Amino acid sequence: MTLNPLELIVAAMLGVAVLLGLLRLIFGPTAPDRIVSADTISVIITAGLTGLAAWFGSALYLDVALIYGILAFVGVVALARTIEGGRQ
Amino acid sequence: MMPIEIGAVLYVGAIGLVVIGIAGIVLSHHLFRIILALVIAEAGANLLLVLSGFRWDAIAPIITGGGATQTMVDPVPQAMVLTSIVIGVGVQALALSLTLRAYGAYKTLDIRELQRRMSADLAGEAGTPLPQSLEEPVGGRPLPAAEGDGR
Amino acid sequence: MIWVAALLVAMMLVAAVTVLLVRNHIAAVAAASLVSLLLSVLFALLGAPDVAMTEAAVGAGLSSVILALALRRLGLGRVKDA
Amino acid sequence: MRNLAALVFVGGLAFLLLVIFNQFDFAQAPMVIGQGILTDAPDRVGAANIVTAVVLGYRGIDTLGEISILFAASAAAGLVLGRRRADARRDPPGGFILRSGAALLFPLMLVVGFYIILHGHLTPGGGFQGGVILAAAFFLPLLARPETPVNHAGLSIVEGGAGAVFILTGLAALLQGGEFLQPLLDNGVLGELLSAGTLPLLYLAVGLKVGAELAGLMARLADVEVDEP
Repeated sequence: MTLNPLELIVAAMLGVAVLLGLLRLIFGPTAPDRIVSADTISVIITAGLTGLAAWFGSALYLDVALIYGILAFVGVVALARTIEGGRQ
Repeated sequence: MMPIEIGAVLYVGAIGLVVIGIAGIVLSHHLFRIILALVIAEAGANLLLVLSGFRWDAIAPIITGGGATQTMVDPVPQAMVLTSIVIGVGVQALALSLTLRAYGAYKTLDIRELQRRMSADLAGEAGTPLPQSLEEPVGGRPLPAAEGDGR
Repeated sequence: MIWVAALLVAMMLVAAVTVLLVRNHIAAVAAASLVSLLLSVLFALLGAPDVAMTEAAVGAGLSSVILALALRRLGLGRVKDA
Repeated sequence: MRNLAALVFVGGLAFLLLVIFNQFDFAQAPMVIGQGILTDAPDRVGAANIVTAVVLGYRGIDTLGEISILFAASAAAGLVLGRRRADARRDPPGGFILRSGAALLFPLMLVVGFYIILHGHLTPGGGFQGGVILAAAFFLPLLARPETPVNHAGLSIVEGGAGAVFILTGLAALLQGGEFLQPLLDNGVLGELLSAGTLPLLYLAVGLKVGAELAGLMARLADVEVDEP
């Protein structure tokens, strides 16, 4: 299982993007920063899962990406509502 | 050469998650943080189980179209992990609801403070004197006399 | 594949340590959901799409919803000034 | 002192686990039962997803135990959390984007949830994942508009009915002279939607039960009142 150059570029870009998001998650000064970074990372990872499906040549992994996208949205909305409730 | 390396990496990841989770459970003093650490330890254990069924050059255990029989990974640990994850979230919800009730009753989530107030409450309810604290100022271990009395 | 797996494992461990060390509880929940997300990619990589889907649904979605609701009820969710 | 002891314990645990797993050859574990199931399952159970065949066919009674545990956990959490008072303060409704987004996403999430449940024997997914999506679908409007009434009685009826269907399917297999929860009906053609006997029916029951339990649990958790400090 080796990567051709195009896949290598895609994997590197996704990896760097997730790393940058992770930096914001660790060092982000406020809680909203960290939640937004978690949301960003979840979107990037959804893209990574579709890339994984292309790499394996199997459409089975697209279902995983679908579920991932939907439920990460719900989770982030719940976290955002929590912060919003605390500000009143 | 290659299989050994990647196996080591994955095992270090799984065992690292378990160890970080257990360290969090033991070292934290906040109930909510303890529940989060429990979630992490559980995730590590699940990864360890899935790793035990992994094989090289094997595909996911789902037959697609062609019917050409390729080697597949072991489906039994995957079914077990499926069960384990869903039960884990039930346990987590139960623990959180108990935490909510404890906070409603004692207005704190620090486990030392919680234990102190709870034992004071119990002693007051039963009419017995307050049990001595097991935390000793020096030496770090309870006196033998403190074991028997109290509770 | 080894580099992908190593990167995922490293980020997962960093996020797990972040859960325990970060002071804000909301951030801890976000980091815990990130651990679940990365773990589910690892499951997909290991040929377990069923488990990956369950971990994504439960760990990333449901678990963080439940934890966020509990945080809100505990009154720990309020935002400190920037 | 206590922290030091704990750290020593944790380090020892890590060392022990690493040493134990160093003894195993990675990815070379003997697959006695797994290999047998892999060769046996497509003909005998008829599910293209072998994990589904294991969960519902070979270990069906374990799945019954699992949904019982989930039921016990959700019932205990509901008991501990209790009901809210009628005059308790409610959360303010969400903003416009969240409200219209929730209304837009609700039917889509229902479709995706039932797709995941009903295709559980063909593609990855199944009752548990689809049930979680159904629960999230029913919870999203509650997140946008906290004053939405929650029909806990209806949820209980769905949950109890789904559990009854699961057990009755097992008993039907018993009546036909088989084992408890043995898959009934014809296996059909491998890879078609109506195949694998009673497995889709069982997964539908599991999905509805899990969805109803988790939706009720989240609604109660969103409803519980704790005095703000």
